[in-house]
Amino acid sequence: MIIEQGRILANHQILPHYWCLDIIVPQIAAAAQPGQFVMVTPSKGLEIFLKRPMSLNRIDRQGGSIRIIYKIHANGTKAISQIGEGEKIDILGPLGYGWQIEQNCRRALLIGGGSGVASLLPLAIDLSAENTKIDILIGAASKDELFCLDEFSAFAEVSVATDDGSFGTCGLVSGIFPVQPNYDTVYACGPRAMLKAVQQWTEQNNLPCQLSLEEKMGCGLGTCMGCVCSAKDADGNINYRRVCHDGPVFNSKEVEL
Amino acid sequence: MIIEQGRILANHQILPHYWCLDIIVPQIAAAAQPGQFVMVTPSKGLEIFLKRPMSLNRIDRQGGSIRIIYKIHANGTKAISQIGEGEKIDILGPLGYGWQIEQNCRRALLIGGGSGVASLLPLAIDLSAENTKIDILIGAASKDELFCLDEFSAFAEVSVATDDGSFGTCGLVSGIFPVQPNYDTVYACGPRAMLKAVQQWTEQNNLPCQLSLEEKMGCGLGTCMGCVCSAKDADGNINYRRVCHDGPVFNSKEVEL
Amino acid sequence: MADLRVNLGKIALKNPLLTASGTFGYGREFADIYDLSLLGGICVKGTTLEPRLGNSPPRIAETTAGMLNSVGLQNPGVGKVIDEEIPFLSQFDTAIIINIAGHSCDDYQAVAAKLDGVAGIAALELNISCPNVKQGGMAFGVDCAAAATIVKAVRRQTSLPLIVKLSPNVTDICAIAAAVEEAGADAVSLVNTFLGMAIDIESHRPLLANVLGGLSGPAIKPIALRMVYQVAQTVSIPVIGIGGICTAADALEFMIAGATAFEIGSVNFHNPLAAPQIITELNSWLDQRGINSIRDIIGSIKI
Amino acid sequence: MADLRVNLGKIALKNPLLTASGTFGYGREFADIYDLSLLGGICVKGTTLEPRLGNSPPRIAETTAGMLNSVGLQNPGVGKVIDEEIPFLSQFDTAIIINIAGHSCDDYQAVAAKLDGVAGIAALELNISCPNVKQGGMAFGVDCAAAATIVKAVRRQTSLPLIVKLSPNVTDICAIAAAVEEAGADAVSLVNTFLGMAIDIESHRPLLANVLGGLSGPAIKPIALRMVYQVAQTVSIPVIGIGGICTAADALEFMIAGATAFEIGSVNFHNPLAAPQIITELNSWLDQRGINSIRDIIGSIKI
Ligand SMILES: Cc1cc2nc3c(=O)[nH]c(=O)nc-3n(C[C@H](O)[C@H](O)[C@H](O)COP(=O)(O)OP(=O)(O)OC[C@H]3O[C@@H](n4cnc5c(N)ncnc54)[C@H](O)[C@@H]3O)c2cc1C
Ligand SMILES: Cc1cc2nc3c(=O)[nH]c(=O)nc-3n(C[C@H](O)[C@H](O)[C@H](O)COP(=O)(O)OP(=O)(O)OC[C@H]3O[C@@H](n4cnc5c(N)ncnc54)[C@H](O)[C@@H]3O)c2cc1C
Ligand SMILES: Cc1cc2nc3c(=O)[nH]c(=O)nc-3n(C[C@H](O)[C@H](O)[C@H](O)COP(=O)(O)O)c2cc1C
Ligand SMILES: Cc1cc2nc3c(=O)[nH]c(=O)nc-3n(C[C@H](O)[C@H](O)[C@H](O)COP(=O)(O)O)c2cc1C
Ligand code: FES
Ligand code: FES
Repeated sequence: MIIEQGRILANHQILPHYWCLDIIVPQIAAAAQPGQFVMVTPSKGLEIFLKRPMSLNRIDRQGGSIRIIYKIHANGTKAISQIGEGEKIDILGPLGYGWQIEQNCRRALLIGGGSGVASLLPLAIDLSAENTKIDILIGAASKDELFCLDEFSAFAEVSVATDDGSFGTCGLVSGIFPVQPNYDTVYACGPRAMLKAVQQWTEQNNLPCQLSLEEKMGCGLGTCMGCVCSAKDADGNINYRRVCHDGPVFNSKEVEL
Repeated sequence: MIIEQGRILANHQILPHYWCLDIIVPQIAAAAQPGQFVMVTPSKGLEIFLKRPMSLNRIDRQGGSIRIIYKIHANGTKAISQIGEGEKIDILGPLGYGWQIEQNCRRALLIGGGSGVASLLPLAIDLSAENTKIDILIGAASKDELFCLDEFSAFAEVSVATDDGSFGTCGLVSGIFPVQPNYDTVYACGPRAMLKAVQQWTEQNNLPCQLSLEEKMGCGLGTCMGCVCSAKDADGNINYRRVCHDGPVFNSKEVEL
Repeated sequence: MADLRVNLGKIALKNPLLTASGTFGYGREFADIYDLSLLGGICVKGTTLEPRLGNSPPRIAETTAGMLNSVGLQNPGVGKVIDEEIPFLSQFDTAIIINIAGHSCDDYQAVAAKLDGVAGIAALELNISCPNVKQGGMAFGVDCAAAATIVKAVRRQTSLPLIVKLSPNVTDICAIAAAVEEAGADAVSLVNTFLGMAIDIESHRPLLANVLGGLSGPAIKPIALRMVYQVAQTVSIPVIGIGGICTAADALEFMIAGATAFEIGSVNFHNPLAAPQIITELNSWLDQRGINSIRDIIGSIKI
Repeated sequence: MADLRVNLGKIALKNPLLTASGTFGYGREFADIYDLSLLGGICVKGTTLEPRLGNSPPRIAETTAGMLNSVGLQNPGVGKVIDEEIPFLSQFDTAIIINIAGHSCDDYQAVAAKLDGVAGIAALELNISCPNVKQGGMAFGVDCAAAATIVKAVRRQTSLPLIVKLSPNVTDICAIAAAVEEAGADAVSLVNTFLGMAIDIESHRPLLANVLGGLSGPAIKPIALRMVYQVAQTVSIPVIGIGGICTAADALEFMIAGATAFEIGSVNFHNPLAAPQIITELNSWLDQRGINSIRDIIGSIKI
């Protein structure tokens, strides 16, 4: 793990509630893997005391930069949106255990909801480099919360569901889960309710599945035991595992949602 | 007293430790008197919780602006120095009881030390409009702490003492107090030790004297009782009076330093 | 426009916002800035039998997201408050709450007796929690028996509703709250300031002349909120929440935790317009959610 | 290069900076970032007899200039700590302090007994102040007699220096400090976290699943500093200052107030490089002022 002073290349609004942040962090970019995340320092000073976890949406190893797509939630993300081009901020990363690409994964289904869609793009890029055929299902509240569609379309067959029907199918993303799924792996990142639906559905259909979880974080490093999720070990015992260190990506069979 | 959202006209460094801030606050400028001060909000957010008291160094009633000259001390003044041109900040003012110009004040002596010099300029301007002859003594650590000399020279005979002798006489400003003073009023603003020396000297020489005091402030409005100084009432009883409300300018005879 | 009225026992408030003692003087300075009739109520500066000089300056120090004060109850004494301040405040349509303090039980009783029957007072707030004077009441506020004794004594001297203001500098604030309820308090308000200090590392001296002072401001909010929640679970009299409230959202946290009303203190220095702004924000927050009355928020915490 | 060495009773530290329990795990993650041998010492995560699951998530909430946690002593148990963590930490030239906790006096004794004679341990830090588990020790830490009993009991089980970590959630921390000194503590460390809470106003639910949690970070510094100052005036054993330290200046305030050493906690999350940066800053602060030894700072407060 690396602490790097990143220089902001760009930080601009892309949708009513979403912003896109490009940061030059050559060492972190060089080491980063799909599904990993970084801790972003929202502002100088102590008022906003903790760093914010943000998934990697793009890893540009050659350009030495990473991209983050973030939703304005409350004070931390608001502060991040106020960081100007050229400014420097502390970035800690790459962190966590990311998406695992099995050998001979011929067909993959990616399911993203809300800001969780961000973390699927580097996965899609790496999968397509392995010649995996990719379908992607995206769920959002409305068309105003959809991003990266064009980028995904370059590698994947994209289907969209919006709660209000303003784009794609009307309803939850679970409404567009394929009826006769035939995938080597399912990858999902999004709100807990969506992940639960994916967990159930993949279990019923006996599909290998990886889930990327979110939890409130203290350190992002694995030291504070703040970010745990409930998990079963090999013997079926319940245990708390650290989302920042043992995840954010878990085998769907391991975690209790 | 007025709360006005001020727009920053300019905020730039003028000396190694000093900055100059021009703010458009038409209502405050219209009401302001020499010797009064404003409370400046150093930054958005709650980390720097209290506003900072700053004397008026220029009152431009026509232009609707005020000028402040401030020394970088610690986090609050550092934050103020980071406010950019065009930004908006909350200004509370004009506050306090300022310099009193007696009728028929033909000769006045102004004594300033460090950042306290700032508050004497509007006084010099108003006195000179009354055709008062003004001498001004300025004390500073070194030539790197001297400001407004040219502006004062337009209205006054200026003498300077620096601790390190890098400008004017070497030593404390008390070293250049005139030997046979002949003034209708003495006005002084600066560090407590300097004010003490002025208080003693004017008492010995039987000169009417006004002192502008500094004390840590909570509200700046007179409500919190945070900013008191020790004062004698008419009967000689000791009492605590509010620097923000009963001062910052006091009759030298009233206050205990 | 949501209904912001709340009842603090017998005291009907037009809204739950009170300004906290010591941060609003006797209202004169703020009356220049906005109409005091907007407020639910005003708790005036801690008032003692005799005029008090207070502690030596410096009395204020800033800390991260907070401040220390060691004012030490400087006030003109209850006589002058009755003659000059209460008549001034009575012009406004808002609940006037007189915060009282003293050295001894006798002191408290005498102040309360003097205030009894004075027109225009909605309630007394008994400050048994001032950390800034040796006998400023904190000694009473950290011991159940002493707290009960003083509440009983003052209770006998006044027909006014009696709010008892609690100190957070205790192991078990619920025990103190229960003791003062039992002793006849009509409501409790909490918290007063936390005893704290700050040091200038260059001079090796405390930043306050008094060495110790009371910490207030957003820094203390999580502890104050916890205490309000615990006390609201314990007593059946109304609870007034105090501690670091800066926004309507902060105030709502205290009300959800069980406070019927709340006081805003140091934020009056940070932002002198805080009170009217919070009242407006409360209104629109409720309206946006279709909540008709703020009374539906009180104690609505879901565990 | 100023002399940063301090003696915590029998424990010689290369510098006064210790990392606080629960904020540094067993050092593994920070060992990737800098050389742990730079540190004066490491207080490991609260260790219990059996492995502990800890509380349900969410366990972390941010507050203004601070944070709440309700981790609840999740740890692998003392056996695994002896087998896996202490050998790892022993590679580094720094004082290893094992923070121990338990449900009962027996628990504490058993953990201490298991650690006695284990190579590589500089001291035990007895956590009688964890607010996050029902019997996590805070009950012991808020009562003089209970605190003394447990210290005496543990004292009999170990030849290691015994640091007792105090809770700030008390009326009179000096009384507790005096009681544990009397009972055989070699040093006291203070403070642990303040019991606090935060509420999500939209859901009306506490932000922590455990409802209450411990407040740490710069917000609490003024209160912690006051307690360290008061305790340093009371006891004659060394005092370790803890609470909101983020910079060398903060650390110096605690040392001026009487602390021989200090621990940094949540700042490790805010800035993972805080420890080496503070050590460097301490050095240059002393050098710039021509102070040869940091020991000259301890208790140098001028009143
Ligand atoms: C591994 C991981 C990757 C993430 N990637 C992204 C991303 O790519 N884009 C994006 O928009 N969001 C992402 N999030 C969520 C993002 O971290 C939160 O939305 C953000 O921290 C909210 O900060 P705030 O100050 O605006 O909100 P507040 O609610 O004020 O934050 C208060 C505290 O809660 C924490 N918090 C709040 N919401 C969340 C959450 N959903 N998950 C974890 N902690 C939270 C904050 O970190 C902070 O400590 C990710 C979260 C995790 C755990
Ligand atoms: C009436 C008045 C007029 C002033 N006018 C000027 C001016 O024109 N130019 C200028 O450079 N300075 C002036 N000062 C001093 C200025 O307010 C302080 O230097 C400034 O507040 C320091 O803030 P800081 O955050 O940098 O320092 P910190 O030491 O971090 O401030 C911490 C707290 O102490 C208070 N404080 C610190 N020093 C002083 C001080 N000397 N007087 C009052 N409060 C203080 C701050 O307001 C703040 O609340 C004036 C002070 C007063 C009382
Ligand atoms: C400068 C100052 C003076 C205070 N004086 C009093 C007082 O006289 N009586 C009292 O009961 N509380 C007094 N308090 C405490 C406040 O009323 C309030 O309980 C405390 O500040 C916490 O609220 P806050 O965080 O909103 O400021 C004072 C607080 C401050 C900051
Ligand atoms: C996430 C977290 C976990 C903690 N766990 C422990 C613990 O296991 N044992 C203990 O004695 N203190 C524990 N503490 C308290 C710290 O060691 C320290 O006393 C407290 O955080 C105050 O210091 P700070 O303000 O520098 O963080 C924990 C603190 C945090 C933030
Ligand atoms: S955030 Fe600290 S262990 Fe995961
Ligand atoms: S600063 Fe509040 S009374 Fe002067």
